[in-house]
Amino acid sequence: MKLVTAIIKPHKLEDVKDALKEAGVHGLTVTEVKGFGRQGGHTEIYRGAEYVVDLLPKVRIEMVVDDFDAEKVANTIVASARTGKIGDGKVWITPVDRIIRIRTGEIDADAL
Amino acid sequence: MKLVTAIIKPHKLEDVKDALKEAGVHGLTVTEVKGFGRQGGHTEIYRGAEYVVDLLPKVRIEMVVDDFDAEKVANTIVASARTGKIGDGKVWITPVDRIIRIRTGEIDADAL
Amino acid sequence: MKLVTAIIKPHKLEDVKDALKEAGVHGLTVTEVKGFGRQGGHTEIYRGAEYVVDLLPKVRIEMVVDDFDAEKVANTIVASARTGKIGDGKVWITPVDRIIRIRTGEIDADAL
Amino acid sequence: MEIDAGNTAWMLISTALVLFMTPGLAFFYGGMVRSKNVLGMLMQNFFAMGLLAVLWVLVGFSLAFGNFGDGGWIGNFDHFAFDKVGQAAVTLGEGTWMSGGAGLALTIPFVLFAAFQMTFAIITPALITGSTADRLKFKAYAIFIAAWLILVYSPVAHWVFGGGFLAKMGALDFAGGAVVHINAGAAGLAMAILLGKRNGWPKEPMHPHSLPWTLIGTGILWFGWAGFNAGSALAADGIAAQALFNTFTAASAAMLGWLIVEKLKDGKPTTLGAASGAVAGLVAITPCAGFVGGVAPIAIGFITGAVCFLAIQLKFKFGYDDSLDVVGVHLVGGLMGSILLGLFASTEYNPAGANGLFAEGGGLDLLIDQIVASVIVLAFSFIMSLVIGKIIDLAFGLRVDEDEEEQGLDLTQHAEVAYNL
Amino acid sequence: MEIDAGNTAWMLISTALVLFMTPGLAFFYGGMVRSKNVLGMLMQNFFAMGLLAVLWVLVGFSLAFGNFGDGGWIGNFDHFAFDKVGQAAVTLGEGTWMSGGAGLALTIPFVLFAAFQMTFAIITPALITGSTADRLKFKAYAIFIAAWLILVYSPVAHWVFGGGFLAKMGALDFAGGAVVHINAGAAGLAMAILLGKRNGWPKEPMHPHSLPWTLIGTGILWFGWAGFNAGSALAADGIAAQALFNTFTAASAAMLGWLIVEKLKDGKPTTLGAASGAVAGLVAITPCAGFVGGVAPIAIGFITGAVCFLAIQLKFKFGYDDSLDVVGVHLVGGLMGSILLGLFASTEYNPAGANGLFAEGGGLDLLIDQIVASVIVLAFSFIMSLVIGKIIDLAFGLRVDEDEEEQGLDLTQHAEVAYNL
Amino acid sequence: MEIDAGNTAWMLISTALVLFMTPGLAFFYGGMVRSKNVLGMLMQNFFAMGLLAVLWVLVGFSLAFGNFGDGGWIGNFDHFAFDKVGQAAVTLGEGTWMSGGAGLALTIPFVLFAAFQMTFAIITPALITGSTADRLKFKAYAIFIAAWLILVYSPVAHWVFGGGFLAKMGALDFAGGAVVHINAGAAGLAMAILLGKRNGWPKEPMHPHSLPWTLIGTGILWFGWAGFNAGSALAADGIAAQALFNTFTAASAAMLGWLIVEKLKDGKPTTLGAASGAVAGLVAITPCAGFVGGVAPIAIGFITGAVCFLAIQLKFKFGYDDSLDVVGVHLVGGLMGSILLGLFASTEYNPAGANGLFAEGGGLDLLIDQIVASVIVLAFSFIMSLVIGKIIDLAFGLRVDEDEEEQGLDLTQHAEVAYNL
Ligand SMILES: Nc1ncnc2c1ncn2[C@@H]1O[C@H](COP(=O)(O)OP(=O)(O)O)[C@@H](O)[C@H]1O
Ligand SMILES: Nc1ncnc2c1ncn2[C@@H]1O[C@H](COP(=O)(O)OP(=O)(O)O)[C@@H](O)[C@H]1O
Ligand SMILES: Nc1ncnc2c1ncn2[C@@H]1O[C@H](COP(=O)(O)OP(=O)(O)O)[C@@H](O)[C@H]1O
Repeated sequence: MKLVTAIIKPHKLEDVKDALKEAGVHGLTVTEVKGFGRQGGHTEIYRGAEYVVDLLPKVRIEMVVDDFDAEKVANTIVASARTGKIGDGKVWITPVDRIIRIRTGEIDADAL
Repeated sequence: MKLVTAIIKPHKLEDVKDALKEAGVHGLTVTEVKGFGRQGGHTEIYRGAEYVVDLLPKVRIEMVVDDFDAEKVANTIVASARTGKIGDGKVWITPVDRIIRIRTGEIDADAL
Repeated sequence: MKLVTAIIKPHKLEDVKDALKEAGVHGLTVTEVKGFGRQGGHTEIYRGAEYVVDLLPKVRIEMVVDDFDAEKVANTIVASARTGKIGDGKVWITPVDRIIRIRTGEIDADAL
Repeated sequence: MEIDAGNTAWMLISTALVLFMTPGLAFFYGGMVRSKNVLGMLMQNFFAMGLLAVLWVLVGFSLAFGNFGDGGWIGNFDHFAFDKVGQAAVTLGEGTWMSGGAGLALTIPFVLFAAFQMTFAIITPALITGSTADRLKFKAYAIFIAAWLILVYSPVAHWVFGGGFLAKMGALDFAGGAVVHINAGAAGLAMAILLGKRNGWPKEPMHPHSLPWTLIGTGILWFGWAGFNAGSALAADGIAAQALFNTFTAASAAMLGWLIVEKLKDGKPTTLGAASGAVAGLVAITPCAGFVGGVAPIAIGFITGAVCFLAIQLKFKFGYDDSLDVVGVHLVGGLMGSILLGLFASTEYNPAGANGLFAEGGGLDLLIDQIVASVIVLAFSFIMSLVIGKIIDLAFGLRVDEDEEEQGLDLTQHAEVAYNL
Repeated sequence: MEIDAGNTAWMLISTALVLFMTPGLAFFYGGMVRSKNVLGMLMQNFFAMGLLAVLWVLVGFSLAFGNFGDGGWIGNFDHFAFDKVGQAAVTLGEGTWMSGGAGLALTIPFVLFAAFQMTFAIITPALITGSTADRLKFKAYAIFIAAWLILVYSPVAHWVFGGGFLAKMGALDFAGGAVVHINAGAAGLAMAILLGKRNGWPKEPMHPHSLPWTLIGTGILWFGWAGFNAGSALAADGIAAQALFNTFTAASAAMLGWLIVEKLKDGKPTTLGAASGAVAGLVAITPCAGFVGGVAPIAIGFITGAVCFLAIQLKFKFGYDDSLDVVGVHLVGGLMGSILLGLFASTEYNPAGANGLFAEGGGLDLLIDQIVASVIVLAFSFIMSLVIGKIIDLAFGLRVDEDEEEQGLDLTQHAEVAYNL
Repeated sequence: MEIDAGNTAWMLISTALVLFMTPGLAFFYGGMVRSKNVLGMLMQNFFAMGLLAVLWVLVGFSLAFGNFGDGGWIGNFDHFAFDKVGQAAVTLGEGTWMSGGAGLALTIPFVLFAAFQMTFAIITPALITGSTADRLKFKAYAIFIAAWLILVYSPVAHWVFGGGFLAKMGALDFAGGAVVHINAGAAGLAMAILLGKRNGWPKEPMHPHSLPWTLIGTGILWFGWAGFNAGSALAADGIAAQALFNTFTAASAAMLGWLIVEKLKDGKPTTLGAASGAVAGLVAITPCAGFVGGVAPIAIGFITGAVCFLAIQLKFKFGYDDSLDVVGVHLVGGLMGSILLGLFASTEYNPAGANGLFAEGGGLDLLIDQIVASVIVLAFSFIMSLVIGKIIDLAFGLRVDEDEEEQGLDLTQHAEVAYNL
């Protein structure tokens, strides 16, 4: 089992979700996060002072998949989340020992 | 060290937390997330158009535990988070190289 | 590649971010979370009843780094996030198989 | 009588002020529920503005204010669909027992009087939503308030405001301590009992999802109550001025009363306590507003604030889930005001009133009348509400099912979510 | 005439009430946009309160109300910078066709009349912001509303409120069905077409970020509309009372009309529907408020609520992105009200009015006048708005660029974020 | 004098409007603080409505308005516990220097005059909460405002509104430029200095947690200010109308003044700037409202808006943490208004006023009086506030400890959290 985690631009979420569904992913979990990176930030004004805000809204997707699916899923995300502009985000893959479906107690491949 | 991550239904959080406390877990971190899965979604109406919202509110719990505790902790979560209805969520276990307590610099088992 | 995850006190975020930038980290992702731990909680009053709230606001930082940087990064966080008071949080390190930059498709060290 | 422009100006704005109170109430309550139920709460209150205004025009007003001054039980259908509710300033109840046969000579257009009363007919049923929060089906709600307006509010309004039997008996109610607050509070109690507890109550914490909404609702209510109470003078005169002063200071004193007891008992004064205390004071001063003066409003407010803080604990003791404390604040506050009026009323401030126990020349008469009237309204509303609620329950079901309750009213009743921040 | 204190009291508060409507509108709209654009929306509305008040004083009032009662097309510069706009109660349009040469004798200070009209001049252009939401540059907005006030609002106000040619023709418009709602609605349509669709519309869901804001905005609008419509009587009299009653009940009935059709078509009544329906009813009753009575406001409201629910679907059919339904609610609602007035108007309720088709002694005359006036205002506003908008587009660009649209107006136009919760 | 119903109607609603301003202020400030302190801010403002109303009735009113027209320093205890504050329309200050011995003949119930003044006594101390935000103990706050009401507000109100020495000297203050704004602003400065800076200020960004709250607060303040300024005419007459017009347009022009300078200096106009500018204009026009006319309110507003934008930078220069700019907006805005009145006042608009430097027949007299009065009030309030604050600090501590400050006032002072979304 592998855990694929992706940080993407918020407005690409729908596209990525659709692409993943098509690629056969049955479940995933989404978190609203803020990202710091090469993209830099934006400026806010408050009482005449300028503040650089370098944490930008991003969306984090995580999904546990079969070992042999991991690369494919990662590529699907890369393809569907890309705008080509700085700040598109990252995808990473980490090992998973075990996954359990709470409802049934099924494990690993059956739990997905 | 292992990292146990669980996605559960929001209203089971108190039960799971209580069960984990009883099982000897001393610390955990909770995130509000949204989940897509077999559970499907619900319909929202806006200006006469219906939208299927397939991301449902879930809660993500993560806790680092001793290797030999991981299974027990996972089972505790499964037992306490189960409602038997679709959408109950998942628990997965991943390896951890090292954990440090920021306050003291203690590591691994001592850091929990 | 390693994934360094840290749970810290919210008001230390700026300090930690600055320290990490100085230590050469180019990207990271931040999540607002709630933590349960030894710190205990606080009391809220509602309609004459007292409720102990044991989930306290924390910030979760995650960043993928080169293997040989992981320890250094973890130590940087520990040093900059410490207040010495209970509830300072944890840092843990987990293995990463692969990381991809969405914008370019670059992988691993090049993707950071 | 001639129309007086000054009085009319005051009643125009008073009518608008009382109308504005229902959105205020929506937010007062809406802030207290969990975020999955906030639209459900707002919708119930706004919908009351839609449905009840129309029903009032069609039949409610006629049932409440027909047969004006008959000393009886109910109006008639003379004003069905606002028939004969014109722009002239009529005299109501001429030749009846009222004011020695002279009746109530309006100095404002009759249609304005009817519109002012309409805003009362909207907010009174809306008050009940606090006790049924988080679990009442929208459809059942709509039917309930429609039936309740006709079968409970209109008759009770007739008894008191329409020159019915309670008015004739000598009970005083300047702006609706009994008609509005005891009435709605008793209905709230009945409905809380009928509906049963919310899943998880009282173990699971069900904290307010946004206290700032509750506070802005409080601000709007406080502001609008100027129209509610001082508008009930039906003129821009000394009594209206007295009522305004009494209203504002009673709210202030009640906030202090609540917060002091809260601080002593729980260690901290809360913002929800400040809001609830102020509302409790506004409730209590409602029946008294045009009949008392001096420091009486401060006494009435302060006592009621303290008592209502203690009263909201009753639900834990008796086990009914009056979710947002309609009983503790409106029923108890309304009772306090109605009864304290029996002590503090003085003809010094309003010759058309009476003297309470503490006033020079006063005795027990008024106090007894006040208690009797309060009990009658309480009992009538409680029983009628139980009956109406039970019938709706049998016919359509009152309560959402468990899954819906967990998902929340917003999604299940209205297919909406409140926030996408 | 003498100043009447009662009438003046009512007009003072009416002026304040209408001013308060613009913040209400800001939140009505602000709740509906996505959270990245909420400050942009609030700012546009509040800024209208800043810029347009000043322009009104300098030149708008004079263009609208100079040459009062001339039966013509435009005012003059007699009141440039509020010249001769004093505290006395003057008679306007004496010696013109108006009221048989007697003109309009104010019983309130002239400066108060001008201030009351100022609040109309602020909210009318602000209404347009609903159709241009999420993509209009702030700078382009500022120039647009300035030009529109002078070139569109002021002349149209003269035609109707200033005793211009539409008034002389016999068209009725009590408080601005044509001047305010058809006018702003047509401009909204023009601007939506000029600007083009928001990126992603209509595929991508663009749900309201906070319906509670929309509901509190609705509450404020409903409250303030008392001043808008009943204030247009310029006195605290029977007609003002009638207008107030009509206003409130039309809003109620329109909410019911909207919700019933929504429930039938979509299966659930929504809170956004309740809010939109109420506003549609308020729009429709605006031209009628002082000219109808009885149950007519309920009929007008109910029909308009149902029709406007259907009308907001038009944009999907025709493909213009009227983001928050200025066309469906204000243009269609304004047309409904103006035309239904041709049916329901009756001199029974206002001798200075006329009889519509359904009134005793009425015929088709008024109906035809109403239709003609509506079409003229619609066409004028639509064409002028297209021209003004196009010129600004060529000179400065109307629309933010794609990146800015994605980031949101709050950050790109004002360097702020709305929430740090 | 007889009670005039029109004037009474206007003063009833004015009193309600000014009362509504304090919730408005609560949200104006509440939106600007961080989300952990929002309840603390709301509570302080609402609590002022509780505590100060009661103190006003007991003793404040008597200290401010006893010895009316004596040209002196302080009232007396004649009206202790609102003694002799009845429903009749009395004449105040008869036989004193005022109006040549004729005094101030009220045409409204005396109790209404006292209630109107009560709302001023509530909001003035509440204004100070902006400078002490995020770090003042609730208990210390409660004691401070109680003491300040009695020892600072009541005497200053006597000097000016009560016919005391500043009024006799010839200084003008229509609705409280000195009594309310300079007074509260100077106290805010004193308290900001006494309390010291918030931890992290000015390095750490402390952005508003919800600008929409600030905007809705602004809307309520703007609306309520109609009652504040036009209500200070104590009648529904030409001067009230003039004051209303002046108030609204000064706010508008000040918004423009602020935004233009902001745009030039920072590159973007902000919504917080629009809100702050409008409030600055409302502050500046307060002393002038019934004494100027024509385009003077626009000039006063515009200049003040621009100046106040620059003034809020002072705190960075001098290093006091006036958290939400009470000094920059209320002290500076109050000074601007009071002094500009010395230029723009004209008896053309109010025969009971005076002529400023720019008016026909005017000279330097008024300007000098205005400056002297401003300085006296500023100095008195600043010193007294320092003394009162210091004593409370020594006795109970003014400031929460570091941990509490980090956790926020909501949790530590009130055991609540604002949002559970
Ligand atoms: N090393 C990292 N670990 C975790 N998240 C990262 C890392 N680097 C970047 N990110 C996330 O990816 C987002 C995009 O990164 P950025 O450097 O701005 O652009 P790009 O991915 O196009 O090079 C960041 O906002 C952050 O959320
Ligand atoms: N493969 C997955 N990886 C990560 N999270 C998942 C995965 N599958 C499901 N989830 C999470 O678990 C939740 C429940 O899953 P779902 O398929 O709806 O029901 P069930 O777990 O009962 O089969 C989802 O909403 C999602 O948050
Ligand atoms: N085993 C764990 N796994 C994951 N997160 C943890 C764990 N233990 C603690 N945390 C996180 O660290 C935070 C601080 O822990 P706590 O025990 O309160 O203090 P300290 O780290 O100083 O011992 C917690 O609020 C929680 O978010």
